[in-house]
Amino acid sequence: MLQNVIQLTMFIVALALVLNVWRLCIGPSLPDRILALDTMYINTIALLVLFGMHEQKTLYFEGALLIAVMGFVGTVALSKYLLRGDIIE
Amino acid sequence: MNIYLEVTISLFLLLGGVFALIGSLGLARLQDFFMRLHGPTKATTLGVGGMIIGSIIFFSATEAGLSFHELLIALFLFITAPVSAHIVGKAALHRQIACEERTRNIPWQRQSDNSDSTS
Amino acid sequence: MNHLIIAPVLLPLLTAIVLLLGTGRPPRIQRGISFISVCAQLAVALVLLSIAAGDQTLVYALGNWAPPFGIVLVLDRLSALMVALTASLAFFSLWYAARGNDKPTDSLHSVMHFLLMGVNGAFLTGDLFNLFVFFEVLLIASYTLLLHGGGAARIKSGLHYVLLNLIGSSLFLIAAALLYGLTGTLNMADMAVKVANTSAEQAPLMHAAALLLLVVFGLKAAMVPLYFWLPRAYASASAPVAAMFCIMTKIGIYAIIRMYSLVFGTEAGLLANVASPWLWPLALITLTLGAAGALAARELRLQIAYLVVVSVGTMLAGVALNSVAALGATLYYLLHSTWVCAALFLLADIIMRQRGATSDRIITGPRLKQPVLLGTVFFIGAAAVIGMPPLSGFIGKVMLMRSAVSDEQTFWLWFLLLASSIVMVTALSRSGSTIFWRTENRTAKADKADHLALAAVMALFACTLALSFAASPVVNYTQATAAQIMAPNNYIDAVLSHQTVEGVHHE
Amino acid sequence: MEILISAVIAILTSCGVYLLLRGRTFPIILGLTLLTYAVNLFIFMSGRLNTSASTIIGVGDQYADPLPQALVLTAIVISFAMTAFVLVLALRARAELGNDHVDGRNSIEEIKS
Amino acid sequence: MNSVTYKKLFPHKLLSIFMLGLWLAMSNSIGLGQWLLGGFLAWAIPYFTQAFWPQSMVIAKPWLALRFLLLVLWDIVIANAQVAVLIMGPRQKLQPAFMRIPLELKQDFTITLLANTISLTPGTVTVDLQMEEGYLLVHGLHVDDVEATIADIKSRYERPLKEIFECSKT
Amino acid sequence: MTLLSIILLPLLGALLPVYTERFGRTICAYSAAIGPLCALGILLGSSASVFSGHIEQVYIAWLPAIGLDLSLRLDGLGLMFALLIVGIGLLVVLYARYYLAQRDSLGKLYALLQLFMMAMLGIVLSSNLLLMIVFWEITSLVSFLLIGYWSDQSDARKGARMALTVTGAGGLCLLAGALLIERIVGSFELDAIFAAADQIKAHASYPVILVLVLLGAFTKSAQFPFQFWLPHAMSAPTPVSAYLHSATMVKAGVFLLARMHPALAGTDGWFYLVTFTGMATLLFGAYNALFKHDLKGLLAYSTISHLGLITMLLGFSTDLAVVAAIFHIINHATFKASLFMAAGIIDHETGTRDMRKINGMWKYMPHTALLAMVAALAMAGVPLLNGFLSKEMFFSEALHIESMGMFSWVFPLSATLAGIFSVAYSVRFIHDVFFNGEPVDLPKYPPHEPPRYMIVPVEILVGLCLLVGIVPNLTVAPFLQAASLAVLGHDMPDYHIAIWHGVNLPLIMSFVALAGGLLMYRQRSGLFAFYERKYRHDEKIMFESRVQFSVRMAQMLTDLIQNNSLQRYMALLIGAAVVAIGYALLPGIPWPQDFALTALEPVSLLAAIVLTVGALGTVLLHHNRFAALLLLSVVGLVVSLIFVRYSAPDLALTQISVEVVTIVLLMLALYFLPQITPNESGAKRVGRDIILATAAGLGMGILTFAMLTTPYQTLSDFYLANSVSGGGGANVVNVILVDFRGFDTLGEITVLAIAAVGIYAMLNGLHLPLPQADGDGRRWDKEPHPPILSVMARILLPLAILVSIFIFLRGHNAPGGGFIAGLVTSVALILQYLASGTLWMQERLRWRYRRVAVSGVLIATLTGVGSWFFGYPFLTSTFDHFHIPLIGEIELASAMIFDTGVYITVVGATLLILAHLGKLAQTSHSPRPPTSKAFSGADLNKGDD
Ligand code: NA
Ligand code: NA
Repeated sequence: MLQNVIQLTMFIVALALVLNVWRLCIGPSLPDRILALDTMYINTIALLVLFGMHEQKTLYFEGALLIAVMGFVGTVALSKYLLRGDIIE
Repeated sequence: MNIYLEVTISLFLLLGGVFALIGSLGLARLQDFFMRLHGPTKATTLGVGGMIIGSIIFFSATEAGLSFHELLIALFLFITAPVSAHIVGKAALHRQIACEERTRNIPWQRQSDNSDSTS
Repeated sequence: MNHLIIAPVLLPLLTAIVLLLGTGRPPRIQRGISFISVCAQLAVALVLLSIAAGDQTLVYALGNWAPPFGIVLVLDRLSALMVALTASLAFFSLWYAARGNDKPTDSLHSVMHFLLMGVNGAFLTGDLFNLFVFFEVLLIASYTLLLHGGGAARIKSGLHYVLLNLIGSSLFLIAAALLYGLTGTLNMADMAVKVANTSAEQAPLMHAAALLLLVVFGLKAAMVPLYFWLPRAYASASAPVAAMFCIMTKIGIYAIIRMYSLVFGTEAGLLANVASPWLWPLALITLTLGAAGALAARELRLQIAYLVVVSVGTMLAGVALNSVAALGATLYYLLHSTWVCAALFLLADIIMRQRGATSDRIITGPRLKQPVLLGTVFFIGAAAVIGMPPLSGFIGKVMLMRSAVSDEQTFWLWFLLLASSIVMVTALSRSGSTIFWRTENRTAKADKADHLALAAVMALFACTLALSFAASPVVNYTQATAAQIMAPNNYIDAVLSHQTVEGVHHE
Repeated sequence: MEILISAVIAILTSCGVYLLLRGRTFPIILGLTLLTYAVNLFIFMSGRLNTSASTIIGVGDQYADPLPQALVLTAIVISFAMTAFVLVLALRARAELGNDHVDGRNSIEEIKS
Repeated sequence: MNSVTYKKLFPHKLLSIFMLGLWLAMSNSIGLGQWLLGGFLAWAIPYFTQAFWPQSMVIAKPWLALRFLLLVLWDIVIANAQVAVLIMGPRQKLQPAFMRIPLELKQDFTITLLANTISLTPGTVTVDLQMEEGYLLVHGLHVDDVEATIADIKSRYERPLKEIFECSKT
Repeated sequence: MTLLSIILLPLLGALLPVYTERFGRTICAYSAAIGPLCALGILLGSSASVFSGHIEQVYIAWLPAIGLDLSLRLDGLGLMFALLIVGIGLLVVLYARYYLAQRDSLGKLYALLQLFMMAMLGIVLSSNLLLMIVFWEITSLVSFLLIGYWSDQSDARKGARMALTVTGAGGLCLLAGALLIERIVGSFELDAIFAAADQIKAHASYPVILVLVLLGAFTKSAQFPFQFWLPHAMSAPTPVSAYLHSATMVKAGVFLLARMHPALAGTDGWFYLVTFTGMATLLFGAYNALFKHDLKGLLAYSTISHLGLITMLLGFSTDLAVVAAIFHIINHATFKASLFMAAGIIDHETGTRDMRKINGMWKYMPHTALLAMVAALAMAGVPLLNGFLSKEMFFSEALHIESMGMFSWVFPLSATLAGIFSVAYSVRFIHDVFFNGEPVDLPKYPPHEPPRYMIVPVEILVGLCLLVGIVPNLTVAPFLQAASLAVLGHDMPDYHIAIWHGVNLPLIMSFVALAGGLLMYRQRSGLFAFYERKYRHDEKIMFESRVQFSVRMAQMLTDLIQNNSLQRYMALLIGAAVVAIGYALLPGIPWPQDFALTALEPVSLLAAIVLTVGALGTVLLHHNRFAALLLLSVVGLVVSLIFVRYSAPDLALTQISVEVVTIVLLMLALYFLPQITPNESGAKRVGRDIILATAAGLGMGILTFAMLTTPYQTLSDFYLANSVSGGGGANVVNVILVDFRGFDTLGEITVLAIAAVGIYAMLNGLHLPLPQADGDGRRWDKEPHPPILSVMARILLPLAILVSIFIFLRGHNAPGGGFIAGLVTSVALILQYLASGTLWMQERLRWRYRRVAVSGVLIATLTGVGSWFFGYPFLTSTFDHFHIPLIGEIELASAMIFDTGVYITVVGATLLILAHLGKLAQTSHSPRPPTSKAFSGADLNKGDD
């Protein structure tokens, strides 16, 4: 059962990703797109966590952790670009 | 793994998945940026949190001993999610992105409808 | 186990590191370190050359992992020759650069040594992916060197050069991955064995990989239709860099020779000689377009750059002929064209400095400060590069012409070689007579050329003269090299039977 | 899945190549990045599709081919270095040539005049 | 060892403890080796990065802090459900509003904590902080009464934070 | 060795004058003469043995591999030519001493002349055809310098180029011919070639060989239609003309004909080609010579005509014709050299060479006049002078050729006609210069006799004309005999050189020529007018315009192909790759036969859709650069998911970290670039690009699919088996990186370090306009460092570093390693830059990133070098397990040190790139007033300046 639930949840999260990318494409504003991307990062983390359970391996933990860190930095940089242009001042 | 554990994990996972989907749905269907900002910031983050709890239980049950390291991911997420939301929101504010008309106290329209202003 | 084989890679690497860590030291010290290192590299290269002349193929297993599992360096006649050529070129380029052509000093010298590391690594490695890595090392160094000194022309041509080569690197990766995906190995000797046993189903994929590699190496070698980056890039590079770059096209040629003799050579079964049908016509077109470009050039350095293209066409034609005689001739010609073109680039720099604002444009300009001396040197260089007797270019061309076998080969090769020669005569006599003879009634305000810089140029030309008058030993070496290349089994046996040092990695 | 992966690589390549053929530095760099993804996936695929495997000894009982992975890692690092370089070069070109066209000309301007 | 050198040697005790816990969690092991290594890192990293984070935070009331933490977690979970309903419900019914929340807090760190808390708890996101004018700009997804919401936030989150971090000494 | 010294002596002589020039002109001349004098001595010394039929030979190996050796021979032909070359050369040395103006460098002239002499001697003494070609081309090269001696004159430069191009091209044809001969004979040695003469003539490629060799000879000897370079070579100083166009350069061609006579002559092809070329040249030269107003022009065309005569004789190929040809070579050399010298004297003394100005010189310089007149009469073929003798032989041979059947009369007829013209121009030379009234407008007036010694060479040569003309048997006979022997290969035919053979047809032809010539000269005014009308084209202009035309064509071609458009170059490169794949897969794409495809997973399908949207979105939105950047990130994210899906967590980690760093980098750059990509591709371009892109994608897709479905055998079992036991790590990918293939990694971090160094250099002094507003014209936010961000970033720093250390330490056994750890550290520090700014960071982090990066490479390298001390190859790793009480087992591996090097390099390089790029705004200037529209779409229309 658990495997099926995991697969189902993965599918749900993947669906969420599709919704995110849709928002990313249509925008309309740049902050919208950044937000969509940030959400994608978070959903990807979910996907990795689920995948680890699916494979019964803890190998994907570092990946998820890193996506959390990197997604944050990416979002900050992108937003700062809209605010200041010069992201490192 | 016993069935109760499996059900617990499944619940956490499904709940998390639903929250994640709702967050993304909000992002997809709400009308203006600032409204859309709420979905991912909370629902999605919480959704991932739920899945992580599920994962912790799962690995603690399958591997020898407790497995807490996924908690770290949740920690990072909960630290960073509000900051991300803040900085994106700030950018949107700066760009004065069109809001739904019914939004009250739109900062860059302060001059026109000061009546409703707080403070 | 002879650690000397890896010295051509490590010496320049450590030199570059030392130079960068010593940033801020006076240029004198930086130049000194750089020059001592390049002398040491030259000495090492000559020792390696003499070792390789013993017809023994030496293998150096990095990390003590036996081939085909680890990366190997392989020293045979060909790699030794190329390493020695590189060292000699570096010696003269850095000598010239050290006479004030190297500002900012630290970055030029260090990156030049990085380049040497990459070039030597590419020549020595026996591993396809490692070849890619060294290609990247030398490319990134070459990008930096090309832009050395700045200015719009360099930036523009540099942008083209960099972007094209980035695509080239991607293609290399695709080809290497494909070959790995089919043969399951990256060791070139091992790959040769596997390729030779390819099944008919796999052959088309292998063929695709082989031709992709040809595109990659063709881009490096500046073969038509991939030569576009070369003329402007060489013409705009600073003199010591342009001189050093004369080895760059040869890396492509080396890779073509190595790959299409060892892995896709005559003994490659279904994939035997897959490159030859392409190489031959493309080489001849390269030759033709290079000659046309030399005639058309409006600047001296651009003209020399097109002469490089001509030499590329000539060498590729020799490779395409695919015989010991032709390959021997090609290797001889390779030495010749590298030295001569490098010397001409350095000379062009001296000329250009004396002409002031007229620079190297082939128009009337002020009289040179040392017209007779520079004119004489230019004349000899021009005669050599055209292939006028008794200089090395002539010897190389005659050897190459003699190696044509079929009537069709003979006709096209001879016709185009001779026609391009006469076009080059016309082109260089025009540029030479304009620059040295058709002068304004005033002498340039510039200083005389630096004695030692001039000496570097003359010494480089002296190498060409030595190549002409002491041709016999060189020809013997290149012919023996060609024979070794055409019998790849020696190489394969040497690599695959290599014994690692006992004691480590053995349980 | 083989077809899907092939299609993904094909799409990445096509998009990358199309952008590479643009005239301005920035889209070209985007194209280069896309092409790099395609190439990295291609190298990766030279180890074939390995699900439920790992390259860590002791984890699981199936092992994927680790070599292509190591090659991709090297390729990623190198292409990162190259991207950084070409990006700064693009800036330098913008400064020296006055615009961001790869040939140093502003074609709209040329068409107008 | 005087207090200055002590403070220099152990700049963020709380952080150090937190990091040790993190290390053990990350390595998924509580062997002695991990304690030693984690302990070393928990000391060394704050020590070497202290220039980046000069002012140390001091928790005046640890129990209050714990209570606050649980409160926030509770709020996150419960109110998230509300937001979920809001998102899924009819869009036209939502009544969004911007709110300026005047700040009593003075320190960067506590203001940041407040802002983040506001963002994490449902229905509100901090979109701007104006230090000079001393207010947070918050966007609410569905706000019936702006003034009431502001007051609620101030009492529910700002006050405890002020007590935990800023009301200690000085 | 004496033979070699004959060639080398002038070469030594070439160096001396350059040195001795400073000691005065006379010493310079003496020093120049030493070499040739010695050579002359040696030659004369050897002549006796040559006369006796002995051929002296020398062989020194140079390049036996291709048959190019120093193989020399001194036979009769060589001796005769060598004597002419050295003898006349010596006279020219003496003459030039007085001819050359003070401002011209005598040393340079002597050096070049002697270099030329060396090359000429090489040609005539070579016993190896390839060696002869070597010297042959050297004469072309040196003549270029000699003709261009007065390089400030346009005529000299153009004449020099023309001569070089024509004779150089001929030399290359000759080379091709020689190589073909060698293919048949197997050697370049003349003896071998002569021995294989029949074989050559019977060979299928004989016609080609013949044409190629003749092209060499004809261009050099200025045969029609290649004659045009010679008159323009007259812009050389007269000593040069006297030397090159009497005895040496132009004679090389006829020498070649004589030399190759045994190997190639005797066929119809030879007869027709050589004879008629010679005949055409003979008539063409003679006709034109009459009408030249330039003294040297007249002599030049006369030279062409006489070369035609010699060629024609060699074409006849009869024994006596060959003898006559050789004889005329000698005669022409003597009288033409003296005439050139006389012309030079007149030019020297009057300042002009225009015969319309020069009149009545008899009065001013009777001595010179007398000598010139004698020489001119020799040229006209007047009895008692040497020219007469060989011309009589020519007439006689022309009468004897009957191989043309009923058309054989053309030979005597053309010979007589040429004789008439020859007499006419010789008479003109005498009458128009020395008589014909008073000089007109001379630049130097009054002219007088030249310095005494300047005229000595003329005297000697004219003396020779007379001596040979009067007592041929006492003077030239032995030389002639020896030379003929060398050419014919057998003893001289029975012939008799005499002034008086009785009244025969040749004598009558001579008288017709004499009378006709005089008559023609009387009627010159009408002829001149006719000539002026009919014949006005200048070969120099034609040649130059042809060269110009080919240069323009080359430029058009080059500009057409090489249009400096990167878009085209890219398209070609990608097109080449597509063609490569397409061509290889043409015979059939290997579809899987019995391969079980893996099942399609829904989640993967969704991920693929996301990736596709991302990729296509990047393309479709690429005009909006920032949006494209966001979509690109999506692609990167999905790619890392693919890595995860297919069991490559290390790759996913790397991909995701590099991705973010790259995005940050792209944004740092984008700030300074236009925010919008203009829509500048036309529909055609877009169509082409779409086709190319589709083809490339299709190719890659097919390759991927074919590869995925092809079984393969890999080395990887070895890595899996040895990773723990041999490399000490469970993470095989990491062990490959730091151990099995650590050398790759060393190269890779070197690339990173070099990139950092290069970027550092590029950023140095880079000034970019600072945009004051974003793409929509909005001013930037006033707050550079949002406090919430700064606070959180600082909290995250220690945590992130903790994570990076964790990833580093675990890397050998779990996903991670030095590279990823380095990126995490860098990103943590970059976050500080983002949140708090460069200045803030500079106060806290005083690293010099370039040094850091380089140090990392150094550490990695030294780790590798360390294994030498244990007797192992570079980069051999070692590891061991240590058991420590209470803690347990600890593994220490040298590879960890290597990985530390990687870590440090990554941190240093990444931070260098990002931090320095971030600092760019501080170092850049702001050239524009901060208007809100400053850096927006308008930027593209206005162009930046
Ligand atoms: Na006259
Ligand atoms: Na900045």
